Amino acid sequence: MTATAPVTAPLQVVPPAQDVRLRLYRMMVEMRDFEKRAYDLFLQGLVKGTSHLGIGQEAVAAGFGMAMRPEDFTFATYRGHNHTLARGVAMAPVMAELMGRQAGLMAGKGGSMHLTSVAHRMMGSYAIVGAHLTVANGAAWSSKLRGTSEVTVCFFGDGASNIGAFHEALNLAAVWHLPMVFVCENNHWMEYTPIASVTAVAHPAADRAPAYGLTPVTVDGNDADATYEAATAAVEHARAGGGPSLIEAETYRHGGHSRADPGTYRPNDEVQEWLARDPIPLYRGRLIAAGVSEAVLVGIEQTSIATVDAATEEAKASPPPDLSIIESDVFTGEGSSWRR
Amino acid sequence: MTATAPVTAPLQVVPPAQDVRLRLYRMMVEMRDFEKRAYDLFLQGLVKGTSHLGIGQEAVAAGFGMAMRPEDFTFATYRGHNHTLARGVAMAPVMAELMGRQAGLMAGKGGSMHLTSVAHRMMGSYAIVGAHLTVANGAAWSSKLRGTSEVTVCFFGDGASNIGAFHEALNLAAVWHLPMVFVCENNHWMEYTPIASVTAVAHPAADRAPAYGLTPVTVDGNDADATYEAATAAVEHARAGGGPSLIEAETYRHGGHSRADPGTYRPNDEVQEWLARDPIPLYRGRLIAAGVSEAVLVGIEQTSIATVDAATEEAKASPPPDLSIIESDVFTGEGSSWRR
Amino acid sequence: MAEMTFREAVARGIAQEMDRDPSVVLLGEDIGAAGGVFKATAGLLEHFGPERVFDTPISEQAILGAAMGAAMTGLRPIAEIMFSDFFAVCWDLVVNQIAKTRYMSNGQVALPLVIRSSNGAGVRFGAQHSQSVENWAMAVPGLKVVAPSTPGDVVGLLAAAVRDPDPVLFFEQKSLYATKGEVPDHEIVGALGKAAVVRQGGAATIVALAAMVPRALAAADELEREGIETTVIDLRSLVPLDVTTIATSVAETGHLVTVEENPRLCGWGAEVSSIVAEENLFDLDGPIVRVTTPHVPIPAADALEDAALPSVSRIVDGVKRSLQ
Amino acid sequence: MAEMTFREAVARGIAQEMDRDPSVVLLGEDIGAAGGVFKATAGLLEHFGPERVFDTPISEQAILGAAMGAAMTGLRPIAEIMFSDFFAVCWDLVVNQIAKTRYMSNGQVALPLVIRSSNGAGVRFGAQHSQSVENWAMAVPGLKVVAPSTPGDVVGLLAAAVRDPDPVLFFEQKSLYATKGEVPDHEIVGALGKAAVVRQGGAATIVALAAMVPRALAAADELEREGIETTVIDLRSLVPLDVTTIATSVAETGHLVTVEENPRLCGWGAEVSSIVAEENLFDLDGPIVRVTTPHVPIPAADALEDAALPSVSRIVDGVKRSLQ
Ligand SMILES: Cc1ncc(C[n+]2csc(CCOP(=O)(O)OP(=O)(O)O)c2C)c(N)n1
Ligand SMILES: Cc1ncc(C[n+]2csc(CCOP(=O)(O)OP(=O)(O)O)c2C)c(N)n1
Ligand SMILES: [Mg+2]
Ligand SMILES: [Mg+2]
Repeated sequence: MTATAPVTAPLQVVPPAQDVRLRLYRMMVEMRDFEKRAYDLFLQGLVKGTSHLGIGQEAVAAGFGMAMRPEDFTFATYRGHNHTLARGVAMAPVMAELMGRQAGLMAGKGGSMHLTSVAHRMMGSYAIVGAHLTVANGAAWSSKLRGTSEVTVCFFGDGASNIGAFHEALNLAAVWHLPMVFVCENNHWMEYTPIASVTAVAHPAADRAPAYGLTPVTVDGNDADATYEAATAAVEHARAGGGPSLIEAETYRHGGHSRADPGTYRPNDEVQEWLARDPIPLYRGRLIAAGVSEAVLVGIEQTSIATVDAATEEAKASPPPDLSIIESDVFTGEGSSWRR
Repeated sequence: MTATAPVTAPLQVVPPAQDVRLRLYRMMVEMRDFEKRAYDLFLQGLVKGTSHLGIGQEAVAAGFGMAMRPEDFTFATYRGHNHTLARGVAMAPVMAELMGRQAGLMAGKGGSMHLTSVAHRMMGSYAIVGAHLTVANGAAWSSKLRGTSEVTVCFFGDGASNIGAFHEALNLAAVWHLPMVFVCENNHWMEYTPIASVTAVAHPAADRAPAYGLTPVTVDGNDADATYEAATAAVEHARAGGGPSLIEAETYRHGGHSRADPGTYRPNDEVQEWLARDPIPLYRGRLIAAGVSEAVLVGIEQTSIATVDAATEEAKASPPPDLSIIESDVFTGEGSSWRR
Repeated sequence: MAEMTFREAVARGIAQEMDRDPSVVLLGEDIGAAGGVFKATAGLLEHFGPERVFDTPISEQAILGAAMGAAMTGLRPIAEIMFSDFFAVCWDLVVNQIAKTRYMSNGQVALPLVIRSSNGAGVRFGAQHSQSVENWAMAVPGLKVVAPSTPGDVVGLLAAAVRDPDPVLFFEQKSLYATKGEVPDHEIVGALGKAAVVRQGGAATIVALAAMVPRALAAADELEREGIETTVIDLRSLVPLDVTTIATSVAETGHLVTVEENPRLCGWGAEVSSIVAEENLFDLDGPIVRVTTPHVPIPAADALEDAALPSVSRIVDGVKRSLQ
Repeated sequence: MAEMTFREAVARGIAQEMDRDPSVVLLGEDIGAAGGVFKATAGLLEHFGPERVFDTPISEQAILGAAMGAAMTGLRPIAEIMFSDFFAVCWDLVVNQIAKTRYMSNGQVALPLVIRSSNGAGVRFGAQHSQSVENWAMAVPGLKVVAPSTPGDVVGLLAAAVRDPDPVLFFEQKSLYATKGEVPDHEIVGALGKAAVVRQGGAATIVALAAMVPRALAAADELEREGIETTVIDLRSLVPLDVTTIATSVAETGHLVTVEENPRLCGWGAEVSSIVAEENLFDLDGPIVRVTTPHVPIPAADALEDAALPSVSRIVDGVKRSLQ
């Protein structure tokens, strides 16, 4: 019934260059600060509805985001704030979207669970578990048919591995040899139920890879060097025409599933074990050990907070959306009109 | 693009007892004669709509049917005539159902694709690919909760292995340790498309078994001794509380997918190779070699034809259904009434 | 008599039936140990044990398949589909299998099962978690469809649904979970297909369902202040549909307004309207007005969501239009 | 001008658009090498090659996901769902993803795609292969819904659907595949949302769709023999809905009858009826009659199926009832 032990990634043979590592660190710190602020705003009643934080899972979003080129496509779940920021989307419109403001990334029509920024090739966050794996295939198929070298990366949770759409998507991607990277963020819980209690295999994604003719890959999802390395390999494999990959990144969410859920259903020692492996202090320590100065890191951290502060103010300053948009964009150029 | 070579079952260590073998032969012959007649009646315009024949696949239906106890449950697909007969359902109501007559097994309301005889624990034939795997689980779950030793056997095609419901059903059966036997009749074609061209693995079912913590099992689906042995092992494993099995029986349909489809899209040498391995002459030869007299076999064959003839006449004698039943049995005891 | 919330009433209603009938079992995602994401099944695992309450993987087709197969073979399962939007991932089990199997088998197969689901908007969950889909079910022969508006009706209609021999889809409007009402302490068993006249008035008939019932009542209050007395009917059940209660009221008032959360096209309001336009046309003294959400997905932002749903003032306007 | 079957018109319409626009691609089960189970895509693989015509596994969610993702990124896919009953296994992709993504993204994402599907009864395929589900789609905001009744309209409306910037569900009534009609040789492009008045008469307005159009015309012939002249409107498109044409005709005739293959509850006939009951009530001189299949699954036997569907005589009766 308890979650399986994480697979430790092999020690890096060649660590990423220092500028890459600093960017990875910056990304993770910004994600963390952004989401901590979102949580505060939720408690203050300024973020309405629901929101699903990826606190603890930043090394996955950062490692993959860093390995992608601007022309590549991202598909994410409702737990998609970090993946959105990883593509370079500015914080203010994301924060404003969480707050239901006019300046929101989708002007408030989508909400936290559906962050989308086509300009950044962040092709959407999807809230029906599993569905977007099939949609991501479509982008990859299109890339292939259009003769481009774009790669599509699709993130999903451990729980998604048991829904039918997962199976259909993986098989089609393999048969059509699509430039796809499927990334299962195995945080060991699907809402309030441990994945191990409802899954026939220990590694919900990796143990299914052979069912699609794919190689099982697990990676330490709390180690940004490891995720970056695995991401680079899979993304470039896809770009080179090698077909899809399925990667299982073992990680953990520090908080609850959504909103104010305290996550108390999880065994305390499990939580403590994972908190001790928080990807951000872990990476910070590694950078210091590699000779990065404390001042550089503090600089990153201070800039991050300032960025989040500014984004928060900008979002707060935005009014609620104009009600006229309720009936816009159901159809192209025709609003919601269904009659002639 | 061509279908994978069938896996040859290991030579029987202990062949079934002679009376079992004779019953297996009788079942196969009756199935074949029944379906050949159904096809004739289709060409005569007496079987309306569609029907999907299992000619060539009888050794699967017979081997499993023989291994089941009366209390066990069967779930089948639209290609379910043989599985229905294998549970002891009389031919006449099945034929009458194909012909849309009052005496039909479901009085004409279901048709060829939905044969059901709850009295024989033939729990239905289902025409949406994959769905019934999940329903079969429910019967097995119920057997377990009710503390019985009933086993559920669910038949499906190779093509069904790529639909989401397959994945969900297999995982749940494994997690809940259900008394289920999933039988994939791999006839190498899904309608007009070869399964190998749309599937990421060579054995669409067996190669997926490990994804559900199950052992891959393939069996020569044209050898009734082999299917009976595999069936007995899996059914008794389930009955003993050993949980589900997934068996891939390699076989071939001699004719087209449905109705008057001549099946000409298939490579001729592939068809010839499989016709040469027709399960019925194959088994007949084996029985003769084992010392069964020609007269006994001819007796079985003549009785079979006589039974089919009688069933045909009985079905033909039945009038069309009374139109009043159109509005019965949407709801229990209330017909189709949706208003108060 | 105890005051309880709508969500507590769900657990109370299920417990009543599980106590009575050992063949009633529960399954769904996060319904056991966690007591459900809306806490509507809180305490049931503790009380009835893991032999009768089952947490499932995220496999909605497998959930409904298990419920169906179990119902075919002697159990009375209550399955949860966490949000009614997720019916879309298991719609085949609902419409092609569960709804049709009794009919196709010519009555050989009975399917006494209940599928509960949180339905509707109002909690800022966005377009994929806020739909009202009860009319998807209404359109499919073979399904009974229920949507209570009060804690008392939750208990009574759940009992009726569990005891019914046919599949019942039980919609719990999620904006109602926190609302409260009095529920008698003894066993309660309601009846499917009986609407409740929750307010009497001669000027017009307002027909509403689930979360629209309190809104219709608020609109009736407002209309009363302007001297317009209306009848409010809480439909409670779409299949069976209590056509008699509606027709009787329209014969008295001559005016009909339907109020539903559904988007504009093909909702149950259209069905009710067209029944009256076919069977009671000459009772009408004015147009039949449907108040609905516009034909749009539900937007996430609070300001947008509130403005999209039928409001008290839109209902008031609708009644006035019907009185033209 | 050439005479061709409805099924040939499908292939002709697709070929016209594939010839014109290289971003149009096809996918579905058995559509390529086999030319489709109804032979409605025969010859397209040969003509356009495997770079544009794709046979898929039996994975309807994967099919529609692929179509959606491709439409988001520059292609114009035409996906086939072999039987419209199978929409139930991929309904999530249709209603939660394809229908809502443009809206949720505030217009960032465009989804120019077409989903074709064989729809309806009449060929003795039983309850899981005979449903008319066009109103399932009509009820969901974000989808356009088309169902032609003639080979000429097949070509024109397919072209319009492919060129439309939004998702279009294109229903091909399977009992029409073998029917024939004249189709001009030059490029044809129709318009979504324009009904066709296919017969003029002052006594009543009959609104029909797809396979019910020829039946409505046959009923009109029969009524004419009794001296009752009717207007028959071929709706052709449910979204957008040509309310203007219906309302104009009802204003002239004062009587409305809808004819649909759908089971009784919540079909498009209810929507049309309730629009008229809201917007044109005082034009009516009699009840609005809906002729539908009863609220039952479609039975398999030929005798039962024929009796369940709206027949010419039931349409005739319906018109007479509307004239009361
Ligand atoms: C089809 C479907 N079923 C159920 C849900 C409700 N739900 C939302 S998130 C979630 C848990 C998902 O777990 P996992 O895939 O591990 O992702 P995580 O939330 O851990 O990131 C569930 C059950 C849903 N959104 N969609
Ligand atoms: C969900 C679904 N998709 C498509 C079909 C149409 N269809 C009916 S049978 C069939 C082929 C099935 O192949 P397989 O599973 O190998 O079974 P076989 O017919 O060979 O016995 C298809 C595609 C269907 N009935 N259901
Ligand atoms: Mg998880
Ligand atoms: Mg096959």
